[in-house]
Amino acid sequence: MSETKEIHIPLGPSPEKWDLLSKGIDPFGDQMILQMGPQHPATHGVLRLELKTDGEVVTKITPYIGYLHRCFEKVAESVTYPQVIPYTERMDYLAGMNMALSYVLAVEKLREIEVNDRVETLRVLVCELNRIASHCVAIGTFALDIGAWTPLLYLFQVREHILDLLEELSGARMLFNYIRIGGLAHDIPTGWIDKVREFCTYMDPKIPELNGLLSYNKIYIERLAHVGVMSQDVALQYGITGPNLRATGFDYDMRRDAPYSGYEKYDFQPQIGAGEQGTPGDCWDRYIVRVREMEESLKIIRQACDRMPEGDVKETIPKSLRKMPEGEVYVTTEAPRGELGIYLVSDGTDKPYRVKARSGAYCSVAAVPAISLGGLIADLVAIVASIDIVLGEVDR
Amino acid sequence: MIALEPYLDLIISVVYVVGIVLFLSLFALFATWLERKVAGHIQDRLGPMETGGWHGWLQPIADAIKLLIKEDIIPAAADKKLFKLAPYLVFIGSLAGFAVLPFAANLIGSDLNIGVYYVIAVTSLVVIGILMAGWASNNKWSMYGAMRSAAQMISYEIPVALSLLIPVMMAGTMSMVEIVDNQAGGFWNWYVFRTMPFSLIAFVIYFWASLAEVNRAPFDLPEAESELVAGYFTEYSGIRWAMFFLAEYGDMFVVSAIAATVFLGGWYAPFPFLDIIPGPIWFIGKTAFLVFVQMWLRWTLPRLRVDQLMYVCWKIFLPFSFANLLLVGLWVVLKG
Amino acid sequence: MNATYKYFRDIYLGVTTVSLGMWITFRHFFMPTITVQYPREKLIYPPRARTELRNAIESCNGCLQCARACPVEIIHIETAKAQDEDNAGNMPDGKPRKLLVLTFDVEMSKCVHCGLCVEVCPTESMHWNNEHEHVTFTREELMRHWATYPPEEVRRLQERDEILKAEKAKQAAEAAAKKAAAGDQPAPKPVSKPAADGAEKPAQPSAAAATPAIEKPAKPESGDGTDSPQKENGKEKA
Amino acid sequence: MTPEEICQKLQSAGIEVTYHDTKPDPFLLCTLQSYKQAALTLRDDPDLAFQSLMSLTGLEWPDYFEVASQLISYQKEHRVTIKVRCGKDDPSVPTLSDVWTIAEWHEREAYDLVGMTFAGHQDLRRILLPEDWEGHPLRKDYSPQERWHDISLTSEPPKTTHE
Repeated sequence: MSETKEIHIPLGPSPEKWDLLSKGIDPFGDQMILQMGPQHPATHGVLRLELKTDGEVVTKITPYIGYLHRCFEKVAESVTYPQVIPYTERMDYLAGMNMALSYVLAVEKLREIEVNDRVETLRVLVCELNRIASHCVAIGTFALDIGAWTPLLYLFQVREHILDLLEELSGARMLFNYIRIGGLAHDIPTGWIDKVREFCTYMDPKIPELNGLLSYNKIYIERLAHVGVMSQDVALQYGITGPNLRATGFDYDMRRDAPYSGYEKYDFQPQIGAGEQGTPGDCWDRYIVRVREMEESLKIIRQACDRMPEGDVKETIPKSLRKMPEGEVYVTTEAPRGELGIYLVSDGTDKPYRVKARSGAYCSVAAVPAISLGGLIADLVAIVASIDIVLGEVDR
Repeated sequence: MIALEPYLDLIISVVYVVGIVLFLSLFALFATWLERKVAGHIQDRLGPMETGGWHGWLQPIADAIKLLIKEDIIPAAADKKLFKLAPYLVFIGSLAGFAVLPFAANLIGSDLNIGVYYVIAVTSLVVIGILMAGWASNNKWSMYGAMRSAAQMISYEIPVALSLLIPVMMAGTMSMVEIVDNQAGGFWNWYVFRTMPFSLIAFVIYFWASLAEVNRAPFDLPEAESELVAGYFTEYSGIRWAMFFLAEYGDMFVVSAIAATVFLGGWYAPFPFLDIIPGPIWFIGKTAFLVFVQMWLRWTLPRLRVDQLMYVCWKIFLPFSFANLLLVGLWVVLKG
Repeated sequence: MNATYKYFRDIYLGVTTVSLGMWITFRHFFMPTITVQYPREKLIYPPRARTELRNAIESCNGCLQCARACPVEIIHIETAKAQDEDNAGNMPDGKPRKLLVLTFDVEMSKCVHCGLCVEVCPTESMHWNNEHEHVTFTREELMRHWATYPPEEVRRLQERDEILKAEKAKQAAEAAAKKAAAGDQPAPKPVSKPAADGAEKPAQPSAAAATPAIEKPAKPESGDGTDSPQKENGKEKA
Repeated sequence: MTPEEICQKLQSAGIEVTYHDTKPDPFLLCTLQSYKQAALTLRDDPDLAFQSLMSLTGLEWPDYFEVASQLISYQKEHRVTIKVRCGKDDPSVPTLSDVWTIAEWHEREAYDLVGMTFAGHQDLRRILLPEDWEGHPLRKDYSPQERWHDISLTSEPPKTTHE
């Protein structure tokens, strides 16, 4: 962990440095280089931030990523179209459904497959369930980084409920491989919808409890308000999407403004940050947007349960994906950590020619230096937690 | 037969010291178990359940054995002498506080007439050990932890001392035993309730500031695991690490015991008729309750930032303690 | 005034929100816990749970579909054509068995539990066994061998299969030659294709099988699958 | 606006760009000279207003390298893909990092994985792979190096039963 470079302590100032010193500028670079990560409790996996610190004040940040690079794009070129799906889910392993959905929609668009209403509704349902599960981890680890342990465990209970539901549906708890090209792997088991409804009623009091325990806790607000303010300009320059973009007060949600998979049929309100406790776009806004998004997802889940149409979920699964039409397609969906864009190029064979995954977290990491300079180390920890990165998605 | 008479004091002292060290170790072991149980149940978990049958009560012993037989790693670049010395210094600082804790009227290491003053002085020794550990580790995170710890502990000494002054002023003595004796006869005589609301405020300030003194959440910045990995004991392992751990829990006991002594009536029961239960049980019970509250707080609250920590100390606790002191002083004078 | 108001409001908020938080955690202190004490209590897995792969070898027809569907290529299958002398028996659906499954190895240590192999299996011999407690000390132990043939038998069948293949290739070549003789444009493709197919497969087993060393592994270690490759490696070096 | 209209708009501004109506997503192809100008126009023209760069991908084709960028305008609610191609002998493309900051990282990734360079890029280092990695993995003729420092990169074939 410790950096081998020595702290540079010059014996005496040279004349030009003396000049600077007399003007009140510190000429020595009397600063410490600090390696935060790759294995650091607050970097959510294996992110390395090289910091230059002046006391506790961070004056320079250089992020290094790639410690979890698993060559998704290379692997995707060497396996067939359906075989890519398990790999997509390993990008953002906290939201496998959302990852797979993006890829599957891309292939379906390429192959011109129209899925029926039941498939769309079920996809929305599982994606929203997974979004809640993902936000639970995001918020929980955020609280953990700020020093509050207990909310993490409470939120993991919620997540556990969701994972149980998804396990019953798909057979796995995290890497579902449930959404398939042209349909779904299984139809729902009997009584599953009722269990989802039960979960909704279970979930309802959890969010006020979280708000009491954490969101409006004075210490928590003090730690997050006015910290790591991301302006809309910065967000757009860095291609920030999803909850981080909405937290800056930018009212854009793909699910409402560019609906896919039938999201236009649901009534929900994208949540935007308003600077309630501080400045718009600060850490607290990024936090509360996620909390409120869970409530909105719950609304969507209820509606999806109510409108669950009849149909065959395997109806449109193509018999063979040997021959794909040539062409290219770019599909984005609203994943919990920003838009996941899949740029898929097909050369007509059974394997993709090129798959590029544009992940929200990648852009968020890139924006860390822009929003956290001049803060304290503790602020940096809060910021890294607030942009909610999953290194699997960053490095792919 | 050798005349024991001249050595009796010495023998009693030695026995007492050995007893205190044993008590401290046992308490720290028990406290780690309690901490995990409290954390577990607050988080809807069970905590340790396996070792020893009933609710994993032997878990701390297993942990202690594990720590004892672990490899003691000293970093190559560390300042070896200081590195080895630091944990003992921290431990001694915590242990020395026990000398004046009145477990009962006659169960006290030494009834100094400046008992309160002694405790404040001696618990400050810990900061030297921590600073030493952070420096000697030659690790930047440790260094940060040590610096934070030094800043925090020295700042919080002041509200702690000012709050302790209030019962001292009311009792007119610094001797622990006398302070407790002044609170005899039911909980309404305890100093925490004597001059409502001033002494209550003093008690609250003391309790919170003492959390910072012992580096407990929400003031656990020196060992903030999400920021500084493990703060000043990042590089420690095995028995030396256990020393820090022991000292932390010992400190928790000491500060809680002082609160119990000067504010909560020490070894006296809340109602006079309950005084048939021996004093040490009341004393340890009150202390353990305060330790529990410390744990409860830890598993509830997020951590403050360095500047906010200083803000709380200098801008909230300090003015309130001063005002408190002034008003209580006035009260004492008026009462005559 | 404003700053003073903020100062006291901050203190007020601090005290109330901290108390609220403590009240919430205090309530949880007395709530029933959710811990499942694992080795003693166990959760029930849903029927679809993807746990560990198992192949019911008696109903496996060796179609290789699972090996092709696997995204991580952990299923290794070798088959040989069934002959009358084998008494291969019937498949569970009553049809005669066409392929003998000589090797059916699954590297469970690399399995990603995606379930694609289970879905494509036409005979439903590939399935999840609803067991997940397979802890081992080595990775080799996680290699699941579902085929039941002893090694010497496998070698014999492989050899026989190669001979059959070579014969077939020969016949095909002769037929092609005849065709070529009959027509004037010879078609090189049908000749080269089976030849290439045949050349690819026998290359490695025949090297091992043709040498007299075949007796050696057969005598001391009967059916020890893990040792024999080492033997062969050593032999190659020598 | 549809991509076709965007293309006409660019052409009317005197920028050399062609419209390719591929299926399912069309794209605009810029020349190396017009690429930067096109990007600036796309960002700054009030009718186009592409505020954000969503994705930038490097591709290798048999004869040339290609960079495909997906842009989005939240204000006008349209998206477009622009592409530029460069020869294999001189795989250099003008950078977009001074147009959209995030292009810096996307271009680093394209450099790292595909091996094209970006003229004018301030900080063109590898991003996902280690600094001293050999080769660019997303090239079609890539084969991984055998060792990296002391780590063997070739995996042993698994031991199956009868081998």
